[in-house]
Amino acid sequence: MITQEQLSQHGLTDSEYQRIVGILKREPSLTELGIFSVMWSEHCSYKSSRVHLRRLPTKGPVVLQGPGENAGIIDIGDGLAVAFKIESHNHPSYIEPFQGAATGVGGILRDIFTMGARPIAAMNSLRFGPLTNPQNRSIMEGVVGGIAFYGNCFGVPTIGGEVAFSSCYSQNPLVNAFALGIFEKDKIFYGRASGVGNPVIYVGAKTGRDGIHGATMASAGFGEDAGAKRPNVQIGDPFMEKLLLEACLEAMHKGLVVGIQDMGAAGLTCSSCEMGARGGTGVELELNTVPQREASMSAYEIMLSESQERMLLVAEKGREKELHDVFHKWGLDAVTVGYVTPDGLLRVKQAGQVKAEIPNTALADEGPVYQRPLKAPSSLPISPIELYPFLDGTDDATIQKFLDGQTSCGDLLKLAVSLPNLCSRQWVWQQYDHMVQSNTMVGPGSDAAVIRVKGTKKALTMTLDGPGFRVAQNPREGAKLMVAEACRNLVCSGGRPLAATNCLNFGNPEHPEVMWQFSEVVDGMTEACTAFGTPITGGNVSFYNETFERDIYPTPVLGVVGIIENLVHVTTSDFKDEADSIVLIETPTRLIGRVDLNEERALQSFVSDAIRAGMVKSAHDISDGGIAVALAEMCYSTLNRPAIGAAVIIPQYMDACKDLFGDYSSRILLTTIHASDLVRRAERSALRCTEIGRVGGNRLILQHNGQLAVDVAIEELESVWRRTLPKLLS
Amino acid sequence: MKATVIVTLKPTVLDPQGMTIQRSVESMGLPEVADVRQGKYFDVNIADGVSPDRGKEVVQKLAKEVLTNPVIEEFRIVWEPR
Amino acid sequence: MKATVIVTLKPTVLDPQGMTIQRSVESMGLPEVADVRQGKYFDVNIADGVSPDRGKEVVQKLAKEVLTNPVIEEFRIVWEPR
Amino acid sequence: MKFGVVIFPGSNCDHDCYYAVQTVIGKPVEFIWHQDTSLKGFDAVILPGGFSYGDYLRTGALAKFSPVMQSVKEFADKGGLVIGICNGFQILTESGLLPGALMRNVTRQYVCKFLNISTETSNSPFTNQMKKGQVLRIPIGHGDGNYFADSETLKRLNGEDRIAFRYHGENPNGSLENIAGILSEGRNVLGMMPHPDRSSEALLGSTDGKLIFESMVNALAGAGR
Ligand SMILES: Nc1ncnc2c1ncn2[C@@H]1O[C@H](COP(=O)(O)OP(=O)(O)O)[C@@H](O)[C@H]1O
Ligand SMILES: [Mg+2]
Repeated sequence: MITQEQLSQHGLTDSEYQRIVGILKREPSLTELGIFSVMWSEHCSYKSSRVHLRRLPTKGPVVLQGPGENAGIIDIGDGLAVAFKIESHNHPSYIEPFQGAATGVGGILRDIFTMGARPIAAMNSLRFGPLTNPQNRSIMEGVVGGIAFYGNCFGVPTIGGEVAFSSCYSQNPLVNAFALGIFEKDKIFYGRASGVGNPVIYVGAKTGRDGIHGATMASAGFGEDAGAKRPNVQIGDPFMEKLLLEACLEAMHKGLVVGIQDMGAAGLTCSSCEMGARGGTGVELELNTVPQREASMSAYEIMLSESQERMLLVAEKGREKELHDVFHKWGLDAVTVGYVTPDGLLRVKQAGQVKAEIPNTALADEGPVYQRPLKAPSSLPISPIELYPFLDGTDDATIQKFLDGQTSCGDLLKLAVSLPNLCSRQWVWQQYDHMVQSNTMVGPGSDAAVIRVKGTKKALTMTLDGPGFRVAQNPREGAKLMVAEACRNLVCSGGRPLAATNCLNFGNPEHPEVMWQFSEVVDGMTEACTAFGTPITGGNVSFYNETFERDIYPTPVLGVVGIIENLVHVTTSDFKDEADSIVLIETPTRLIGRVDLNEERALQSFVSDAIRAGMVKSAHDISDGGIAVALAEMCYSTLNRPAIGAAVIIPQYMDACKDLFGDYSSRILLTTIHASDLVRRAERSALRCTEIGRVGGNRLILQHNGQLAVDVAIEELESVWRRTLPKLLS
Repeated sequence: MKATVIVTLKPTVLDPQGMTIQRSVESMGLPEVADVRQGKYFDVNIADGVSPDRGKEVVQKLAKEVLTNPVIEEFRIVWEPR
Repeated sequence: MKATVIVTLKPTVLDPQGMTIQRSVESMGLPEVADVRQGKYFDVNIADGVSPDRGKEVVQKLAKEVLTNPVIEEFRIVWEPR
Repeated sequence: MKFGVVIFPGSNCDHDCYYAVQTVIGKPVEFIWHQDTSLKGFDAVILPGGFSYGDYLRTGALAKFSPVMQSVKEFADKGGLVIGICNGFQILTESGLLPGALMRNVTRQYVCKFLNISTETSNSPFTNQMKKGQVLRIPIGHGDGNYFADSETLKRLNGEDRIAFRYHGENPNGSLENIAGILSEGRNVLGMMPHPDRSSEALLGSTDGKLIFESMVNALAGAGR
């Protein structure tokens, strides 16, 4: 007899419980209740988001696999395909930053090699509260350390990502991990249990009482009792995962695998019922055969355990021996824990006794779907810093300096590049191995990362973008900006955007304002992704990002993957040679916090063509911090040269501060020796293109309105820019 | 005044290091080793002239707030006159 | 049969870990802590049925040849009946 | 002339080394599984970077028990060329083929970046294509590269001209005397923390690492291999 208390402990509503009874035509056992509760949790069932996600564009000429599998897959030519996805690990990373972030990386890597792809790149998008708060500092140190620990040991290069700070992320950091893998496009594996009678095989780490109810935890906000939820956190074992990767890929190539799925959230439960549902089959498990780390675990605990580094696969009947040999070679055990059955049921036995019997489709596909109420705010917020998002989360005194016009532009520039939202991220990415696998052409710290594809003339380029502040200002327009900027970043690196993945980090879906934000963001993404021809191939939703009733910014994070057809077109943002001309290209309409998709498209194809025509030496997208900060970034020292200066005349529209630091949409800086040609071409495509200065010297000199606005030694500026994070963090 | 702080993973928390050590010594011919769990060990020296009470207090605080991650670890203090 | 192996850095080898802890301790206002040195701690379980002598031998071998790097570390074994 | 790249459980630069030898240097190369015990037919053995056995316990500490290491010892004793890169260097010190130990970086953080090292001797099968003092731009990626050895050992290494590379400019990990790589007594075993396998192609940022592989090829050719 299930009590009210048990229901609320499992986060199930009365009507959901009635559905369960309706499906089973009887009362569920406690084990069955647990199974339903994780599969019908927000995290696994997408019950609040489904109705909206359906609107996303998911089809396109290059898409081989859209949403619905462990990762999306696109065709990159030469018989090759890439699988990629982004996933959040926000709640675990707040409870135990190091292990939470580490296991987040482990989870997304499993999603990739589950499909048969070898992970060749990782990125991450991070949000923290202001670093003036010691707790935020130690969360950041833990998160970055955990990502490095896992990715470095596993052997995937972490080549990019983003970090931003705002007070809404104190006590609710965001940790979104992206991974991309490559394989031959005819060697894709799916999470399907087919072939009645085929053995169901368990590989990887033993099952312990880890993270039981993790999935339901990820579906509830934090309050006073966050501490009480602590035992949920799992320990990551990247070495075990590396062995799993090699063993799984070897077994796949030997043709021993029929279907395979990682055990992520909701562990054995999720993997078995999803594989059964996708295969239109049943799955019968005998829990006594499941490798266990702790004594006398109940069926409930084994089914809901979230121990890491485990995979479930369905093998060819009769070839178990070969499979066991492959795993044994890698020092792993492969244990037969059940069989594929014809009856469509998930049947869980322990010592022969049936503990649960539920239709797979009821768990995987027939979860509740909610059309939650939406409520638009009476008016959109107007922020005094809407031109300067980088000021978000900084102190009022600093903000005033940018607003009251009392401070010289030179001092403002030094201040700007020292702020956490604009300073160098090297403290973060130098802890990541970003070179392993010897493909990294452009690593962290540029507009977009670039890796060559061995055996071809091609390179892949990728970036993550999530302008939380902009989206909070205007969810629909902010989402469009996000897509535009991500694509602009790829274009600046010489690439052509192909497809996207997304992670939607939002507050409490039971707040109508939050669901309105969610719906607006989906519509904005849909419009922009359609415009740029970058379908959404997958992603993840993280709700309940709130502490003490306070929701975070609506923070979608977009990952876009593009192709560079020829390695010679790889372009970086740093200035190359003395005397090169610096050219500013803008869309005719100047917008703040919004983007004109048609004009943006024109801008991007113009720059793409210029790069392909060999007219561009360096390209840099102007974003937060405006033209002054973008120019400074192009000056800093690189592997190939010391810091180099530039002399520039800032085209003037309004007052100096806005022109120098304002975050206007749709602008790109290029360097070239064909300035006049570029200007002529640009006029033809109705873009504003101006030669604004030249590379050279060791100072950054900006003239504005006939006056000397900035004149600073690059080395000084660069050291200010580099110092901030190392000074704040251990 | 000297103390030793021993920090170990909570008994049910997975210890990949210990597990890996155990597995590889098994293959190198020490099958008798049934189980290894790894922890941290700290020798702490308290400055001379600090009162025993204050010293105990300090080591307690150090162990609890610096040396131990309460989410996954537990500690014990051994007072060694050594 | 259970044993504990404690591995510490030789006194002549400087201990960056310990030093950082030392620093953070001062910054958090525990100046009484004069010095911290970090070592490793291993709980070793010997399979039942192994003779005490063989057990001692095994733990000795484990500590000497696996758990310790003689270039920088030294070890001691504590036999806990626990 | 045949190179071998050993794969330990947890090696993750094995394919990078393989690619550098096969595609960049253009010499025959095969993988060697850590449980194989025969190195017949190989002229040079590469212990690649990575996290053998997860770097658990100590970096390189558990790999030394892999069956292949006994054969590597014998191979080295017979004068075969052995290069250990990063984790490979750690494995060589743990298994006693090279003196000293690699401790945690003084920063206590893993660090991945390009830096400069200076060639301290051209008298070795790994450095015969460089001039003494020649500076190479090459990346590192490790958390335990802090080389330590007692003073006698250091004196010997210096006296016998067995220090192959030192960090030039910044020392990223606190290693004694800025040591980045050392040679065995017989000069046929090299251990180094920096990654020639990540710096042998212009598109990766440097081709300086290639000189090390080319030196090996040159030495083997000279020996009629
Ligand atoms: N925001 C989103 N946009 C598109 N697809 C999504 C989104 N969120 C989730 N999905 C898709 O829903 C499916 C289930 O997601 P998830 O439960 O995270 O998979 P997994 O259990 O493998 O991590 C995946 O195919 C994922 O790509
Ligand atoms: Mg999955």
